[in-house]
Amino acid sequence: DDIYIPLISKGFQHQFWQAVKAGAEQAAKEGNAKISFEGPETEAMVDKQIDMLSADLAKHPNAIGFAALDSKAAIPLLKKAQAEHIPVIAFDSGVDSDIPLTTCTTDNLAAAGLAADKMAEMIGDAGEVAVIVHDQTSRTGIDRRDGFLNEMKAKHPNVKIVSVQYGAGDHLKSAEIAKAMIQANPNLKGIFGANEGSAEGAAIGVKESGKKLVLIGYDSGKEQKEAIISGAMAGAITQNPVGIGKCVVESALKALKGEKLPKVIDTGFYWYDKSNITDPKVAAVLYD
Amino acid sequence: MTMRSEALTMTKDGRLSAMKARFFGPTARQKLLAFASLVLLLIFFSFASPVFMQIDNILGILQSTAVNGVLAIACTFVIITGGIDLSVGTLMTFCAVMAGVFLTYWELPMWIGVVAAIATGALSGVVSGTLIAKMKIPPFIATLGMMMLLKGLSLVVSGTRPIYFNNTENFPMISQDSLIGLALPNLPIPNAVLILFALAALASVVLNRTALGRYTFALGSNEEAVRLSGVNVDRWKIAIYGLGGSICGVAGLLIASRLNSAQPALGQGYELEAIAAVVIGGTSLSGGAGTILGTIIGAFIMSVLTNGLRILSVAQEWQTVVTGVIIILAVYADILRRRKV
Amino acid sequence: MTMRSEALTMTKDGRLSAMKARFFGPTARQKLLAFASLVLLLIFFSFASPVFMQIDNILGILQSTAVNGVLAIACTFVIITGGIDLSVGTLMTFCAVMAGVFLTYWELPMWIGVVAAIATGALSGVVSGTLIAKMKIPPFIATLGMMMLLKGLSLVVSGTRPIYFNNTENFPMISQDSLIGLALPNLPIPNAVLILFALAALASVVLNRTALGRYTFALGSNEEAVRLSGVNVDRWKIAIYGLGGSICGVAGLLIASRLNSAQPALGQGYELEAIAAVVIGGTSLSGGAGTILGTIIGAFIMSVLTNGLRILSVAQEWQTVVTGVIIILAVYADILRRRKV
Amino acid sequence: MTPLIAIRGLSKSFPGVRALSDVQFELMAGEVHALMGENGAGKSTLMKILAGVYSRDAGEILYDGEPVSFSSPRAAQAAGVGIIHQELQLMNHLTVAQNIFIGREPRRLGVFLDEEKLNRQARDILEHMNLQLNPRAVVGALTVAKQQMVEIAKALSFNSRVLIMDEPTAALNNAEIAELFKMIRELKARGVGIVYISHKMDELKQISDRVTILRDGEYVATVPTQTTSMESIISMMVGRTLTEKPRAENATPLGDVALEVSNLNCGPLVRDISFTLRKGEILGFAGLMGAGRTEVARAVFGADKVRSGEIFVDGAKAAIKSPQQAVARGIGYLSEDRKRYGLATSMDVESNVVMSDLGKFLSLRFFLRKLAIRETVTKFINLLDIRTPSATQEVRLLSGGNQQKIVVAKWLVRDCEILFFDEPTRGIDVGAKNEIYKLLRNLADRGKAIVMISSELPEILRMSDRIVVMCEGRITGELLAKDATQERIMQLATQRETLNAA
Ligand SMILES: Nc1ncnc2c1ncn2[C@@H]1O[C@H](COP(=O)(O)OP(=O)(O)OP(=O)(O)O)[C@@H](O)[C@H]1O
Ligand SMILES: Nc1ncnc2c1ncn2[C@@H]1O[C@H](COP(=O)(O)OP(=O)(O)OP(=O)(O)O)[C@@H](O)[C@H]1O
Ligand SMILES: [Mg+2]
Ligand SMILES: [Mg+2]
Repeated sequence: DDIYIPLISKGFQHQFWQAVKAGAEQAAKEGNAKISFEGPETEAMVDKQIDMLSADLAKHPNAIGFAALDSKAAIPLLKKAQAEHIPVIAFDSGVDSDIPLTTCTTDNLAAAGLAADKMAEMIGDAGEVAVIVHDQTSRTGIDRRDGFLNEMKAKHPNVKIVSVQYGAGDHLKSAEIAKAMIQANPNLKGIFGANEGSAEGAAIGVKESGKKLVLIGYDSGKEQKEAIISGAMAGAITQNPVGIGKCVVESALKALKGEKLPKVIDTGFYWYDKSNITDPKVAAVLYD
Repeated sequence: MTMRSEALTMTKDGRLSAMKARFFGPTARQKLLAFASLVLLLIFFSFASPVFMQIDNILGILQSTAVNGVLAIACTFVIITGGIDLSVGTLMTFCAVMAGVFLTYWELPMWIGVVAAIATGALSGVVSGTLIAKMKIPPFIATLGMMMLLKGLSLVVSGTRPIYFNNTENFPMISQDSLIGLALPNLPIPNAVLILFALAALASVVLNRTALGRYTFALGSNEEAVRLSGVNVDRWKIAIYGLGGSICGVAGLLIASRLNSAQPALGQGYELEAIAAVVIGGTSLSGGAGTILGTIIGAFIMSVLTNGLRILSVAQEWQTVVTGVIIILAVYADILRRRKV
Repeated sequence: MTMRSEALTMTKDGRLSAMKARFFGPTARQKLLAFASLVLLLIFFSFASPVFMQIDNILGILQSTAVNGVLAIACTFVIITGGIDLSVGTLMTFCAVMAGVFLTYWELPMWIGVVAAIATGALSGVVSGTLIAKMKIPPFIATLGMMMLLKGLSLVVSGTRPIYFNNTENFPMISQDSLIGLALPNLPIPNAVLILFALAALASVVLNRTALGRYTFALGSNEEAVRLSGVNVDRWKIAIYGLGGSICGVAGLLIASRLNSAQPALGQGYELEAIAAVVIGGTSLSGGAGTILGTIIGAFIMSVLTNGLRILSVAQEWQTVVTGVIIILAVYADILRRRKV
Repeated sequence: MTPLIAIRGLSKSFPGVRALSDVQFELMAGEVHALMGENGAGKSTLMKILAGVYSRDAGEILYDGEPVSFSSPRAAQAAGVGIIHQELQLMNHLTVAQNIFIGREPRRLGVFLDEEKLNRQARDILEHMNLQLNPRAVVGALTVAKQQMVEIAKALSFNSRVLIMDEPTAALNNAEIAELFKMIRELKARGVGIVYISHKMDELKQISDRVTILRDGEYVATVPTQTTSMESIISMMVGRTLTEKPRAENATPLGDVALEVSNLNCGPLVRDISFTLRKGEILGFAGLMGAGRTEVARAVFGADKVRSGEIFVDGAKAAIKSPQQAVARGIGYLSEDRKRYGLATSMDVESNVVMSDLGKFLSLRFFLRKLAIRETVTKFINLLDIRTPSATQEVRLLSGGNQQKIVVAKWLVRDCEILFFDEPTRGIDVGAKNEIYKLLRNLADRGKAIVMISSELPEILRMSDRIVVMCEGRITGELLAKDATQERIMQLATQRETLNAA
């Protein structure tokens, strides 16, 4: 029998998740395993994710990859997996429990902090900055927002965050938000878009408004890469979603072989801009 | 193992439906034909995957139907009046958040949280009903406005973060434990499912045997005639929306208990699923006709479909496509059936 | 500066509405009262923020109304027939994706992409119309099914990734450049807005001066009477949904051109905004009455509100609350107005 | 003796219409008081104000000598004022019993409905009215006539002190009307005051004590029925004297066969129907309620799916599967239920009138020719004397009779060769009725072939060249006009199959 490892992610339509999926598929091919990849439509749908986990458990998989939207809500099912000796590999953000054998993750807080440092550096460590986030309640949204905000507060007291708004990762909405922000804050020096849709939308908004300001993005994607090359975007943080996907499947396969796993596997994050975008180390973690 | 659990489920289903037929009014026998689509789906998925009919998966399906089923019951009343309620999803969330406020923030006993959630739902329903009955705002818009209002309020009240029910140890029991499991350890049907069925039975009685139910149908059939008959139409309408709201409160408790938390951002989109279940179950969107049994069947069609496609590991984008097609076909089947009968 | 641009906008608005009053049929004068809510919002935000009435922001509002306005026009036709179209948002996306397939994957000339998007929309509309007219599936369900179907298809066709229009240099011009700006450099109204207004004028002519428009109203008023008058009701209904679909195709082009990409995951939720605009504009959800001018005003109410709240940096959760309340109030104002007249 | 109801100086305006101005009216206990007037005279409006449906602009209403003002139908009903509305106001999805007792359901334990008792009480009422109606039957599946009975039963069940009947007999046949009159006399004996509105003049003498006449929203006179001649009542109504002409013999000879129906079957009420219709002929369809005449017309018109049978138009076999095809072959059908099947009531007069022939008013086959439409519509408004403030008035705001005229106008515009008129004069006042008769005759003289379905025997006898009588879905006989009498028709109309066999 083939080894079957379902991955339950936080979403599936965004490029980020598609890249995780691609990484997982790659690793699965190498390890002769079969995977499936599923995630709810929005990061608010905690119960849908639980249903997905439940359906996947019913398939009696060899192992499970799980990116919890709310780790506490999933605990009863994770306990069930444990009772059935199904190894659980957490990814993206951790599960608050010792059931997962390991967690393939990046530190979103630290990554967003790096974005804040870069932003401060580019605007001369003072001035007004706004933030467009994709989601007000999801872990990734909160961590990236708070990571950025906290770092500014702690290290760059002269940088003022004038507005934080949420655009659901929708390009059009994010573009409108960016325009309104620029309009409302004539002295705005920079915008941080906390995921692909937010960043790319912000880029459109900035372009339409005709202003020049420092735009920092998050995640990767064709448009974002081009914006960075053209200079429309100063740079962006990328996690390593392909690496995350690979890590999940590889860890699961190791666990099935009885290997011991570290508690956390940091897949890392990178700052990329015009200068290093072609650097093979960076290029390897970019995707579109 | 597969065979046994299959047989088991079938007889359970059989007995259940027999009970329901007696229970759910005189047109029930005819309505049982709505099972056709459901049975077809069940048969298809059983053949397509050996996993599908296993007891664990069946329990999973039952559990996953609970919330949508309860919301669909709430919608059924409103839709029979010829109205619609787009706020059921976010209202559910708001009720869950209010339960969280009472239980976690204020650390009150569990029963108070339960009452608070249901009362919140009823209150919000009464507001919708008042907008519709007194201010003559079309139900679609009144409840769309309420949907947004409640979505915002859930975030405001919760401070945009989940409220966990850590102080209330027994809270997860509402949905997750199994009273039946205590008696029959092989059949740990979660309480959420019991609550769904109990609520369905209750709703059916209200719909078919009480004045409220009578006016629900009458309003959907010809509101002006009811008014001219001297009935206080506004009051009844408000009551019906209030009832719908309080049922959403129950849904809020179920989902909060299942997730052991109130997730303030959740809820939008659930209304369409609930309405789809209602219409698949044969309730007419133009009002005047409908049954609770049909709604429950509709809700099961939705959740069996979702689960089955997952079990078959169909690519997610194709799941969406198939679900869209099946919703249309299921309603079409119901239309054909009614044309024949 | 603020004063001047304010005055400028006002006269422009004045001239526009005068033109429209003459253009948009005889009941237009009466309908102009629907402006009340819009004017109120404009006044409020002008006082609340000095930034609001600046020309740049006004242009931004105009631009941001385009997509929702066009979708709302599509919905207006369908809603006047007494139907509803929940698929407009995802259909828009699907049309954008199809444009991407023609222009980026197959590298065909731009006009073919434009035709393809609109034809895709028309085709999908015809499918919805056929489900509704021939198979008698209620519009809510038929278009809900189509909504899901199209959502899935967008992902399938695009391979779950955005399609960029890099081969088609002039593609962003459709929405972003300004023909008016060439003549009047101080007034660079983007083409998207021109397209919106041109489409509105066209739609208004179709609605008020053609057989299609007449049957749109008649179907909403009493479909059976129309059928018994010897009219081929099914054909007209399909045509109306087809027309709505092709207008969604235009919306797809606008959004794709603005984002210079077809974003396959976007679109759901846009339908509710469009429907809200239609109803705020005084079109009755029960069919038989409505105007394009009202719809455009409704769309502006929505976008002014959104923009204003953003300009004021109101917390997002409160934005949602306020939007919900304003939708209800705007419709209520319209109801009061009609009661008086 | 104080009158039960006294209305003084009552006025009411609708946007663009002064429906009532300074109207007075008086009703004594135990009296049947007829309210007469042309279509749009304001009868229904006056009664709706009395019953709390509309509010008044000016004037007072005294009930037992006390000024009252009912804010809702509920308040009026509680005070003992009941009304049977002109337009049916029923809940089609509910049963007969449920409709009758809506708002007053007997309950058990305060919450649960007592369905047994409900049905029992309903059966008692229906039996008392001598009605063959199952209390558990769903109202939507009943014919208009039976629905009308349900309305009456509902109003009677209230034990009101004042009972308003707005054209209660519009859909009833003679036997049913007799039954209703029996009920009315019983009520009268119990001291109930009854307001009776009808356009059937012969009913006045049978049932009413006094008549109040309205014209154009104004009070004209109140006269005792017995001592006043019908002619003078009519002349007070219309403001001029009408001369009712006897049946004019058909001057023009009949033309070729325009329509031949042979062995048509469609549901239980169209069984083996065969008849022919000639150009220039008016063919009357007589029969009791539920005889299936409407169904025959609908089947020929393609509105319902036909099981078997053939239809020939102008001698050629016609496959008619939809109203569209029927109209294309020159067949038109005026439904008996104008609100449900005849009019788009939320649209204006103009749109309705040109609905069946919009193609004629298009340029480039797509754009409306508004001037041409206005011209034609104005012509028909004048021709049929439709009382409307303008061609752009919404149809639902017109009085019932004027709505009926709009349906007629719609089919006149289409200029069909074969026309089915199903109860064309239902709810139409005497003056307008004459106009419609003239019109029908005119059409026939111009070579049109006409089927007139009517439940009013005098009308059938007066208008038809030939009469087909139906009973239970079959044609039981055919009479030439000169051989036809009311007795002969009734005999055929009650010739049931079971009796035949015996
Ligand atoms: N709700 C309304 N809005 C506007 N006009 C109205 C309304 N109801 C009635 N009217 C107008 O008031 C006048 C009186 O109408 P009403 O229905 O009382 O006439 P009626 O005497 O009952 O006629 P009929 O014999 O045809 O039933 C008519 O001109 C009608 O068009
Ligand atoms: N919509 C309907 N659904 C079911 N049955 C119907 C419907 N309409 C009519 N019927 C049945 O058809 C029968 C006859 O209809 P209808 O009364 O129209 O015939 P008719 O001869 O035209 O009588 P009338 O003199 O009233 O015009 C009734 O007994 C009724 O039960
Ligand atoms: Mg009247
Ligand atoms: Mg009839």
